[in-house]
Amino acid sequence: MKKLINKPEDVVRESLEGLQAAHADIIKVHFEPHYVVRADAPVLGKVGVVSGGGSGHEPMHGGFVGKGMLDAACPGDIFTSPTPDQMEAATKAVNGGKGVLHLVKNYTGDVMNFEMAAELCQAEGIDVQAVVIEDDVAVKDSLHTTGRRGVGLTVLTEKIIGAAAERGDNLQEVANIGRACQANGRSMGTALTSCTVPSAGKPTFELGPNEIEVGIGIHGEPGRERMKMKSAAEIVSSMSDAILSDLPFKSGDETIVMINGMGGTPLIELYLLYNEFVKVAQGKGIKIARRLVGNYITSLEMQGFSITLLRADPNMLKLWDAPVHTAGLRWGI
Amino acid sequence: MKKLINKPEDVVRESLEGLQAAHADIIKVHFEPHYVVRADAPVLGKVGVVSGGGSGHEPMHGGFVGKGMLDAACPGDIFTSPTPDQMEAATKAVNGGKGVLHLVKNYTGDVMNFEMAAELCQAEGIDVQAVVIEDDVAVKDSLHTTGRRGVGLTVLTEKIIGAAAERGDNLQEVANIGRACQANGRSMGTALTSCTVPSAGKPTFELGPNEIEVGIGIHGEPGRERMKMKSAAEIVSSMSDAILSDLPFKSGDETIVMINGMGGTPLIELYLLYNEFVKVAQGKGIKIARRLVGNYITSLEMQGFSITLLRADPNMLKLWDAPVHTAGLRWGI
Amino acid sequence: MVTTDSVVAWLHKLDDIYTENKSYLTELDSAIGDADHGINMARGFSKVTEALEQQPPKDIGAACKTVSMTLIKTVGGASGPLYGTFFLKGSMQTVGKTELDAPGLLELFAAGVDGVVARGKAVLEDKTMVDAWLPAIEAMRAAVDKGITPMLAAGVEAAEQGMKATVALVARKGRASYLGERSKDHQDPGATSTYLMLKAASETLAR
Amino acid sequence: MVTTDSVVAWLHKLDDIYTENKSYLTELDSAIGDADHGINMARGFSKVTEALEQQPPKDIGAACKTVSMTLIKTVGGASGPLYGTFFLKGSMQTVGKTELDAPGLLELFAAGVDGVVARGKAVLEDKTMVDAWLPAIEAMRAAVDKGITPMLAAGVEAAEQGMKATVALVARKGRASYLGERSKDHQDPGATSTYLMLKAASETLAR
Ligand SMILES: Nc1ncnc2c1ncn2[C@@H]1O[C@H](COP(=O)(O)OP(=O)(O)O)[C@@H](O)[C@H]1O
Ligand SMILES: Nc1ncnc2c1ncn2[C@@H]1O[C@H](COP(=O)(O)OP(=O)(O)O)[C@@H](O)[C@H]1O
Ligand SMILES: [Mg+2]
Ligand SMILES: [Mg+2]
Ligand SMILES: [Mg+2]
Ligand SMILES: [Mg+2]
Repeated sequence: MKKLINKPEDVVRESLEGLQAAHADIIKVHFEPHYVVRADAPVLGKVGVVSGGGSGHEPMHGGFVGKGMLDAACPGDIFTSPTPDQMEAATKAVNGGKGVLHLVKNYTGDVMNFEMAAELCQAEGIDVQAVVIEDDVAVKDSLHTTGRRGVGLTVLTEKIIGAAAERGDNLQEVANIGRACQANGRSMGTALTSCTVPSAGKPTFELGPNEIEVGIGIHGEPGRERMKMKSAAEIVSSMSDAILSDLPFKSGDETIVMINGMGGTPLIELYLLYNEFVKVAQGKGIKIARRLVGNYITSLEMQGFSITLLRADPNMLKLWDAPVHTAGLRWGI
Repeated sequence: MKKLINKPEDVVRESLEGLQAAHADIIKVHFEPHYVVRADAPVLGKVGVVSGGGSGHEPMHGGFVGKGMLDAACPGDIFTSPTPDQMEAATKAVNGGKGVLHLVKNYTGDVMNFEMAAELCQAEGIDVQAVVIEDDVAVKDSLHTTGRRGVGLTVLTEKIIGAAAERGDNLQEVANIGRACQANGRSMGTALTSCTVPSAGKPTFELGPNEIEVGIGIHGEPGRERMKMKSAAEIVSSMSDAILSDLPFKSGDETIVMINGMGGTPLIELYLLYNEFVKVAQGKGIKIARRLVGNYITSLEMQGFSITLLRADPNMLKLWDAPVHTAGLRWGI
Repeated sequence: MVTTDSVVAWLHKLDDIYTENKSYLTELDSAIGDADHGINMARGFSKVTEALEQQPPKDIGAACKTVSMTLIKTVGGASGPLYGTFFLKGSMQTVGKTELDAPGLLELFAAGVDGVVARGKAVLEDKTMVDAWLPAIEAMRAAVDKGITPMLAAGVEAAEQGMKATVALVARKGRASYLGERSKDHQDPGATSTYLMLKAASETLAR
Repeated sequence: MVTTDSVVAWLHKLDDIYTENKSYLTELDSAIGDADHGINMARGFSKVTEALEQQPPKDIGAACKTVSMTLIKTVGGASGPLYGTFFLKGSMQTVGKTELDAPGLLELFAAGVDGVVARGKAVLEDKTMVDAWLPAIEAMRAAVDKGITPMLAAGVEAAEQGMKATVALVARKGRASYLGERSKDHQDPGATSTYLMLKAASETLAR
């Protein structure tokens, strides 16, 4: 394992120290318990938005803390849920008196830890609601199971509900918009290579020199199918089919799309993939109103990409366009 | 070779198509000859700034075209200089009557192709000057040779001279600021892995599982030394020594620093590296006035990073802070 | 009677047991999860040892509360909140108590397991730790009149059977559920750590 | 006398020669450069063939101009502007001419090489194509009175020696210069393609 780190057990803390040093104008990092919080938190009279999850997906979530997006992020160990004490402390730090929304990706650990944190906060009189993101169409959904994994839609939702909170929406309204995002968004990813968790020291899985894993999870969880390498056009087309048919998206839908790199994929390929997606969308009459092309929710150095598609109503588009100032996403400010 | 592409010979064009589709609000892409140009070009009464070079370094340069930065970028084939017809067409497209500055990285091919383009443009009455960037301290400098390779300083210079042109500086003034950047900036890179040029189909070089190449060039050119993997702290410290002692930077200097990923390095590591650099800078009394941490000048999917340090006077800092709106760098707008 | 000291002995024993079984549990988790269950449990209970030494508990409720807070803060993942909740609910049954008879000990376990079910919303045959906990509680309830030692023995036996029965199941909760049918033919790591917890209890609390 | 037709024959021959020597030149470039010189030259001259077929040149100057523009637009890198400049300056010497005697042909080459030197600013022993060009021009100038065939033969021989002499040199221009001492013991690819260009000239222009 070659990594630009010191000791595996110090990666998360030292990286957070770097984040803090680089972006002291927009964020503060609190250590033990670890959380990243807006420099001006708590913003009085504003709903607080807190997200969190395992580290290794940067810029998500710490890179999305700032005006117009998250009030705080709780980074766990690499690929490991943060703990309730982090979320509780972050929630208190951003509570501006209008309640706090927790944005949670649907992994058992994340869900339960956020639930415990919410109970602790509610016991202290803070109004807390949670929105759970589960958008990965690679996982079969059924009433009897845990549901789907939360992946790329988390990024789009963080932007949109962050803007809603900034606009002054109340907790119920912000939560409703978050749930509308969940109801209208779908994602899928494909990996060309595995990543290596620093403390594990070896790749999470092995892929042959001509193999890809279609439907990969953001922690390297197995996907739908392991198949032979295909062209960008073929890969995008089959992933798009899975996404479009799931919601389903329909001709005329206005959408926000994200072509997301897993961390080790060069930007020249991501734009090429976006070009392929544009062709698919045009063929099906799907309108691309907004888009993100880049590394937003990564899996360490994994090579691969994911597609996220959100059917966006005019309100969501307006919130999308609202100013945002974070380390990982910035416009209008 | 596993890459998210269709045919190797179509990568540059198809990626540019994606860039155009994604950022139609800020840029237009012209094909044959290929160049990326500001959507509102030519801006009358403003000096035009044109950069260019081989592709494979995205977001540089196409991702830096837009208000406050480049007026146009000429993308060559992957790791290959663009040709004078591209630069000539781009120069004409951005000529707003106040002359055009060419920003050139110091590679023989780039320099000569830009020179030919400049002659063609001058023959048609367009005032053209060139600024050549050669900042890579890994290459020994001497009066008798070609000089150094142009690397990370290119990004900082594009931002600063782009802002100077936007402010209304004349051609000579913009060129002078560009040359001041060159005089005050130094860089060095280290690779953990090679990249693979699509048309070559195999890695440019081989590194053992415990080896790194210190002083790597952005096309995978050999560096100063191949050595055993070290800790992030040790690597940053020795690269910083090489950079700081070269100019030399002195205690009290105000600087802009870039910790740049080569394309395959996760952001969590880049922030950790920035944290190490902050410690080095503090130890030497170097002030970090501004910083960039991320993937700005890449080498396809190479794992590794580079450090660029620019001693910045108040004018440069003011230009750095000026609004910029490009695909790869955006603030204030 | 179970005393505060014997509860503390049980908790120290858990530190040893999870350290010994760290790679075993992690291996089970690597087949159908994310290869960290043994690491999580070992980390959590070594911190429990530290916490108990730093602030020796004055009663059983306090001991359970310390365990709960420590696990919640240091384990993370799914098992952190689950075992954390187990000890939290257990502590609420034992506030101020320095001794427990068989029904009192059963209450601790039963309240804890209710907490686990409420937290994780798993039912029998979802292939989780609940498949070890629920049969164990049932067996202990049936044996409560026989006294602490036989009650715990019955619980351990039932937990072991429940744990082994998870092999044949398809996971419907937790990380393994994303694997669907492919989760079959593997023993659930959480059910295994639950069995080990009860086994340690019978070795330290029985008298 | 060299005619427009024989110049066109030379240019077609260059297409063949660089296609044949594509991997050879690229291999040379992979040792001390970026492994594309053969690919660059082959691509450029196959486009030259296309361009000449699309618009048959009416004189030698027009032929050279077409080659120049084509190389400039399609070769890129260092060799594109260098060979492009060679033919551009050559075309300026031969505007409107349909025949060249030995001094006329020498003028074409000499003007071209002046252009290469002005463009690349390389001097002798920088380990570039100039190490083949300069001795060749000198030898041709010395033999110009003997007529076209002996003049070209002298040029080829000098170019070959110059090319071979690059092996021992340390590069001070071009991509190879970044290697410093490590550029030694390798033959320069550009000097090699220059030798091949002259060899083809002597095979097609000599009479
Ligand atoms: N909803 C649930 N209810 C009860 N137990 C669960 C639930 N989800 C997961 N588990 C248990 O947690 C165990 C995994 O724990 P661990 O590996 O520590 O957490 P994670 O899965 O977050 O990495 C599983 O083997 C299973 O027994
Ligand atoms: N400044 C220069 N003057 C003359 N010839 C040069 C100069 N720089 C490079 N060359 C020649 O160009 C050759 C390399 O050409 P090529 O590989 O096509 O371009 P690049 O180096 O840009 O990839 C070298 O072998 C050398 O002969
Ligand atoms: Mg696990
Ligand atoms: Mg886990
Ligand atoms: Mg070359
Ligand atoms: Mg080249």
